[in-house]
Amino acid sequence: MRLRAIVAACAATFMVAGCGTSTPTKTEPAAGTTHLTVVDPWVKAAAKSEMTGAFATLKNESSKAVHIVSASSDIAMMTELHEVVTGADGAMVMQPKENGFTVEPNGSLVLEPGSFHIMFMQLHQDLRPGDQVKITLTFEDTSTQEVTALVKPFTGADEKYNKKKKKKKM
Amino acid sequence: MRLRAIVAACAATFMVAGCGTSTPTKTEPAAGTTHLTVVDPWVKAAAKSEMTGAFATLKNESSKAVHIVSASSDIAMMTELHEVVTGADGAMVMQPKENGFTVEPNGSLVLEPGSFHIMFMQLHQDLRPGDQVKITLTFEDTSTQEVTALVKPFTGADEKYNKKKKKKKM
Amino acid sequence: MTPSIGRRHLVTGAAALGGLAVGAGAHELATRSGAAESNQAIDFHGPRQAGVQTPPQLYASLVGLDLHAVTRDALTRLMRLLSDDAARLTQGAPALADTEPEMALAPGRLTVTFGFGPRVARLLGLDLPEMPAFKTDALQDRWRGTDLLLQIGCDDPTTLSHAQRVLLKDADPLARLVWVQRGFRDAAGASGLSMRNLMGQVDGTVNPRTPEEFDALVWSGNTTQVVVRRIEIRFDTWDRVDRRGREFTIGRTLSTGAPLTGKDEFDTPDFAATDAAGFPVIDPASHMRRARGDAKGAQFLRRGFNYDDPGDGAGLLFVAFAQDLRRQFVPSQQRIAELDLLNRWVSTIGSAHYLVPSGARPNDWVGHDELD
Amino acid sequence: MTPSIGRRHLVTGAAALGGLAVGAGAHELATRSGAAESNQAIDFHGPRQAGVQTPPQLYASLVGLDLHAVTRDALTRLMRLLSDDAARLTQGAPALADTEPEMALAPGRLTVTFGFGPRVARLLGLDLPEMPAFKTDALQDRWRGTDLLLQIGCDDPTTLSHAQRVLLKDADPLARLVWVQRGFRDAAGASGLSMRNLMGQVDGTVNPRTPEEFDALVWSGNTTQVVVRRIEIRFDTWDRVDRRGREFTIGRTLSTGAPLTGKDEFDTPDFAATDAAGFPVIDPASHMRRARGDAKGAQFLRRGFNYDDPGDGAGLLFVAFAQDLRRQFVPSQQRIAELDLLNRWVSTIGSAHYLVPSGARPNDWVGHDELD
Repeated sequence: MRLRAIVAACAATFMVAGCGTSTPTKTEPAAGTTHLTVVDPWVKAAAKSEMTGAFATLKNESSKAVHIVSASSDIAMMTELHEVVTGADGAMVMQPKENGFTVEPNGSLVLEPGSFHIMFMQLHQDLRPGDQVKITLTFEDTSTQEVTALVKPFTGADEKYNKKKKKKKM
Repeated sequence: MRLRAIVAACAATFMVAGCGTSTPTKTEPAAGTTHLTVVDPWVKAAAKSEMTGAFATLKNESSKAVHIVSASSDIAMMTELHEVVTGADGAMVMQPKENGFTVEPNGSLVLEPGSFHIMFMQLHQDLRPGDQVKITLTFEDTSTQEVTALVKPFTGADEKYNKKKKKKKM
Repeated sequence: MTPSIGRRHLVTGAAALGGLAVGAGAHELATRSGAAESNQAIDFHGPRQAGVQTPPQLYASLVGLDLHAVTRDALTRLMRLLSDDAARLTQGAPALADTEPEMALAPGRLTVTFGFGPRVARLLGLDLPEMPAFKTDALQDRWRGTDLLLQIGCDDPTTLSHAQRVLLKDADPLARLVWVQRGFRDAAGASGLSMRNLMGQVDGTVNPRTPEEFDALVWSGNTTQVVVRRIEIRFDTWDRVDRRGREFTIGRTLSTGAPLTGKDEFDTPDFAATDAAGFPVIDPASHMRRARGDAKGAQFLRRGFNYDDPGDGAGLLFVAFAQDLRRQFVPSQQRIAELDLLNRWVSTIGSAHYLVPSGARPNDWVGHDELD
Repeated sequence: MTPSIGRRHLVTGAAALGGLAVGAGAHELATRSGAAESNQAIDFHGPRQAGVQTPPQLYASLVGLDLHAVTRDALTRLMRLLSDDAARLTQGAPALADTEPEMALAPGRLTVTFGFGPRVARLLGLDLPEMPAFKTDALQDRWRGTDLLLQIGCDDPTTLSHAQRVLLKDADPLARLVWVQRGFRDAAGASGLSMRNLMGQVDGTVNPRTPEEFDALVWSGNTTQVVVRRIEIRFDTWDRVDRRGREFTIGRTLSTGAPLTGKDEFDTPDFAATDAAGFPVIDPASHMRRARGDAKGAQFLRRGFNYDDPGDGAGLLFVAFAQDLRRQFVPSQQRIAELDLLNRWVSTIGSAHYLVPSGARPNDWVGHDELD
């Protein structure tokens, strides 16, 4: 079913290629309760009205499961917790994760392109490379945790900079 | 007296800059007696009718002194054993070494630019880079030893070869 | 061609155009075994940036960038991105969204040092002296000063290449690449002496070496200044100068790097010593004599690299760090421009200078102190 | 300016123009202390040239030269000179009349391997196949085939730079420099896998490794053939391909280099394996499938280097040694030119091929066997 899966994933144009999530830095929450350690949070740059996603590794260092029921941010009209599943026809489909994300006791959940992620739809503003995005995670008990994620560009390196190339300002 | 010395040495236009004489290869004599081990023999490239010099390290591995009384080669009208000495006015002067070269028992004599060397005058032919020159050393007892020396060019490396540069064929 | 191949081609093409969706987690990364002992990580975070007091690596890429817009907003975003990349890559970890995460795993003493050029210094109200014109300079616009300097140093050329690509990709939306100048030094441990440049000279003898000397000469609080000069060597004529002529020009013995009045590289030169004829042993016009500042506090850190670019010349990437370039570097360079035997064989064809801002605290970025 | 300075300037000027006279003996050379353990010398003399079966060094300079005159006389003289240089420099000794003898003292596994191009092969009546045109090639004249190849490999970039300068100075009267292509690999010991190229791929997995494999695939008596291709990578679009797309294109897992049907880099790929939907796990158009020869004796030695030239692109210096390029390399390249998913992101912009003559006996020079 890989072929169809790839085709389906292509529809999700906000997603980017590859990502190493090995991790030297941790972002401690700026506000709210600390349910999880959020490692390597980032958001792909996108223009106003478009959609994009947030990615990170969520580590639960406690002895009980942690349930994220929703996420929100000022940057977008809609924020959803998404999963990618194999549909009845064998194709992979992105869809809201109905019961939210569960991070097992002493476990971790990787949010990454093509898998679990936080999806922002109808952005209120451009998300420019180097901006920081605040995301609020809401847990089962209605407590919240705030995460600050870096907005990463995704452009090719300019290997032949001496030759003329059009540049866009962002 | 260094100043004058340098000026005097400048007159010896056949000589080249620097030379490492550390030595991985030995040239065994092709003919004659083996009085000496001749290490790293080389001759500077030069055009017909000009003069040039031969350089090497002469090692005497025997327990008695070896005396070279003369050298000869087909390449030149005249071949002399030269030394560089400090003259009465303090300047360094090149001159034929009257009693030839002496290599002490278990010692060695370095023939190098600015010091002892074998000098060829009025070359019969161009000595082109990569040519080989046969030199016959004659010893006190009239025995001889033949040495084959490589002709080395002395030109700068062409660091900017993409720019046009005049080239001479040799 | 079978139908299945055709369909798959379409898929791969779509991936190329659309940005396909599946990433690799850290768990997929192969562990590198047998890493060389020298494959160390240098701390990125700290009050001062790495890459100054750090012993020089085998290779360096100096990258000059111009901001598309010289604004606090653009600079902040750029420094956030590049600091995040540098913090990870220097520790042997992939950058966020790294497309070749495996190429980040051998840090090889990677350091990334950032400098702010004159336009940025003015924007931030930071003190960066003007660089006067030196009469011997033959500057080419392609090696001019820029808004930003990235000094990327590494012992592993593959890691260096990857780090440079990551940094340039992230810089691309905010800044334009003006130049890359790549250099190299002796292999670590190959010589007990200071670096030997391509003229055969031992280079950097009077450098500060102790932390106290660095504090006195290089650091101004947690910042420093750096000048990058591209010095081309005219080898075609230099090759015709013999050893005595070279040593006379430099004022040092080539083999040991010792002053002509001494035995060891670090011996203090005796400029008053004369030979039998009454001439100074070290010529007053020799490079060492002219470059050397006698005043206390006039020395600075030379941390340069050789360059040798196929088809584009060879020479020295002179990289000097100083508390105050005006007080330390400029007088030395002015003496050289006035008179130096070495000028016959070298030309400075590029010059750029920068303020090196303080280092980043953990979870922060380089330049935050200066931008606040 | 004092009179003495003025006079001395004249002297130094004369040295520059006239070629001054005083040389340095070996006794003046500083002993390098603390040399790295890896700073080994590789034998130069032997029946086969070094630099083929030698484990690749960290850096390489590939140098293409054209003879001013394609004659036996010129070739003999050139090979005498360059062999003499290489014999010394590879052992950590200065060349004859070396102007920077101290820069030769750290051999760093230096090897110099010579190749003879088509005009030289014709001159000597040696068998070197014509290279057919491949339809995907986008060859640029500046990277064309030449009369001679010097493959200079070294772990120390300063030693490499010096060796290249010595060789080019000695070649200058007899040959014209056409190009230098410089490349690099992972730092030695940084990875337990084969070299990783800049696309993140593990490269060279099916290489011969044992002496028996080298004898069967690479050596023809004491000679071999080599093809040098400059393969530019289009990173701007490759960067947009995700890991699954990349692995699909290559046919291997990026992290481990294993075939998509295996776990380990050296696992044999199972081209018949299919997934649940019946598609081959390794796509028939994948690079691995297309490049790989199934016939016995169809493999060859890939001993390439990455390149990344500031302002002039990045990619792979594909260097392949084979007993017979026609039998081993050409069919593989023809399959790739016909169909290979990877072609979308790479272009071969340079191609040159050479016969690698047998090695030199002590006191002899490379090519003597072929010239006799």
